Amino acid sequence: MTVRVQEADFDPGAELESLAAGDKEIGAVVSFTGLVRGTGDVSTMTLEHYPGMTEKALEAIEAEAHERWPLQASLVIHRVGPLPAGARIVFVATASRHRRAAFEAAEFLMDFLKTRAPFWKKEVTADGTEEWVDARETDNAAAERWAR
Amino acid sequence: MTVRVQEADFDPGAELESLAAGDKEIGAVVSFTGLVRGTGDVSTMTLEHYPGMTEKALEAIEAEAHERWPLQASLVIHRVGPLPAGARIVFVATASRHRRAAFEAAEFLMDFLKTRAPFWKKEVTADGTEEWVDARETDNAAAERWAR
Amino acid sequence: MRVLYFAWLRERIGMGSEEISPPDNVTTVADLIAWLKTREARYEAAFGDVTAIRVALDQEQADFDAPLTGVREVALFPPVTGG
Amino acid sequence: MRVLYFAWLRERIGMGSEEISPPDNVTTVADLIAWLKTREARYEAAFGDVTAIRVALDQEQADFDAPLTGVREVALFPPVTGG
Repeated sequence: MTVRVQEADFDPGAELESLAAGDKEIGAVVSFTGLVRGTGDVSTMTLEHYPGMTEKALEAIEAEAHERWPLQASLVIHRVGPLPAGARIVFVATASRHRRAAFEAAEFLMDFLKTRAPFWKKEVTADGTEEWVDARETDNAAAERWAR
Repeated sequence: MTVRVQEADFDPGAELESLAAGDKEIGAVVSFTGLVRGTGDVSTMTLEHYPGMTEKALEAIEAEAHERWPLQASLVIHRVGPLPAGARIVFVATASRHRRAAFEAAEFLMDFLKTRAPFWKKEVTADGTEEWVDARETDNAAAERWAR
Repeated sequence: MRVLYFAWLRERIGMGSEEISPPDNVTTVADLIAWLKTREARYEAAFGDVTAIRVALDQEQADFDAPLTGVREVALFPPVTGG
Repeated sequence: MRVLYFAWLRERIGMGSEEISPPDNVTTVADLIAWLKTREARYEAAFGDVTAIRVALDQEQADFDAPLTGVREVALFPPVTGG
């Protein structure tokens, strides 16, 4: 269980490699990479967050995933600061004995991260116009699927 | 849409990188990596396949995924031959605008690959005992979830 | 008590955090927001639509009727949009 | 007609493929398996439990009652276990 909030980019291949290293029980590794979409005139996405609470929220989400699914390992990385179109924003990876747990836990982590972790996105277009991204109702619906 | 059946190992990081390259509409990339589990005394897993039909079956499965979900790109790699514990066996990656399509399509690809692509696994233990792996009822149930 | 503002709330209020000393009759998050709105026009503008505001007390998500007793850090922000 | 065998079916029969010329009354996959079983003990052993056998005709999954008319390649194998 690892959580990282950072400005720097990361290397998905290296992260996947180290996630599965040394545990021969792992049969399934699922990863999610979120990228800044370059739709319309969006040139940059700026990610603001709440230092301190962000890490606590991500750790709580990850702990809940480990409670719900038999995971051998997991990782959440979220970048902050200005990110150009095409840049990686977020990375979630899960490792389990079998694929279903790894898939479900990764999707759960993303759904909860999107609705519970204190990050805010601002779109900046080529002409300098700035706009805060609105929360999406579909993200709330996605998170509610996991209610129990 | 790409399918590869090969003895050689592959590099998940490089595959993820090239999958998302050049398409600014991609916001979500999901990957699944299947590894040889080193449970009990299994030392090697030998993968047999049906050359010709394997590629056709994987291409059909991939085409069906693209019919069902709005995918920007996808990739299926399956290794054959002898593979030691901890080795990568299979890799599935999907890229879409949004995460739900990428997650569902990746899970669908794995479920269908497990039940429709002509691969057979044989476990070889340290003392040389060989045993063909039995098909799992849970894999059939997983594939049937996607019936429509 | 320290109050933090994020995203467009921070921009509208014009600062990321401040130390405040609300009067004794401010006992809940809802009271606090009502009191902030009376201070200056920029607070009133920022908190115009409270359905668009979320709150965390000492870095844990909370509701508007949560009591402020013993709370050292209140964060007010729009719904989160990370990932 | 070419017949291919995979996995433990290949091992029990002792070869991966062979050319065969079944008699005219062999018109379906089920007929073909029944005829193969009459040839030698190893075929009978391999096809003892046909519920454990899957079939592909010219590299497409097929059923036991599928006709063999025009088929050039028949593959017989256990349920797949890849991934």
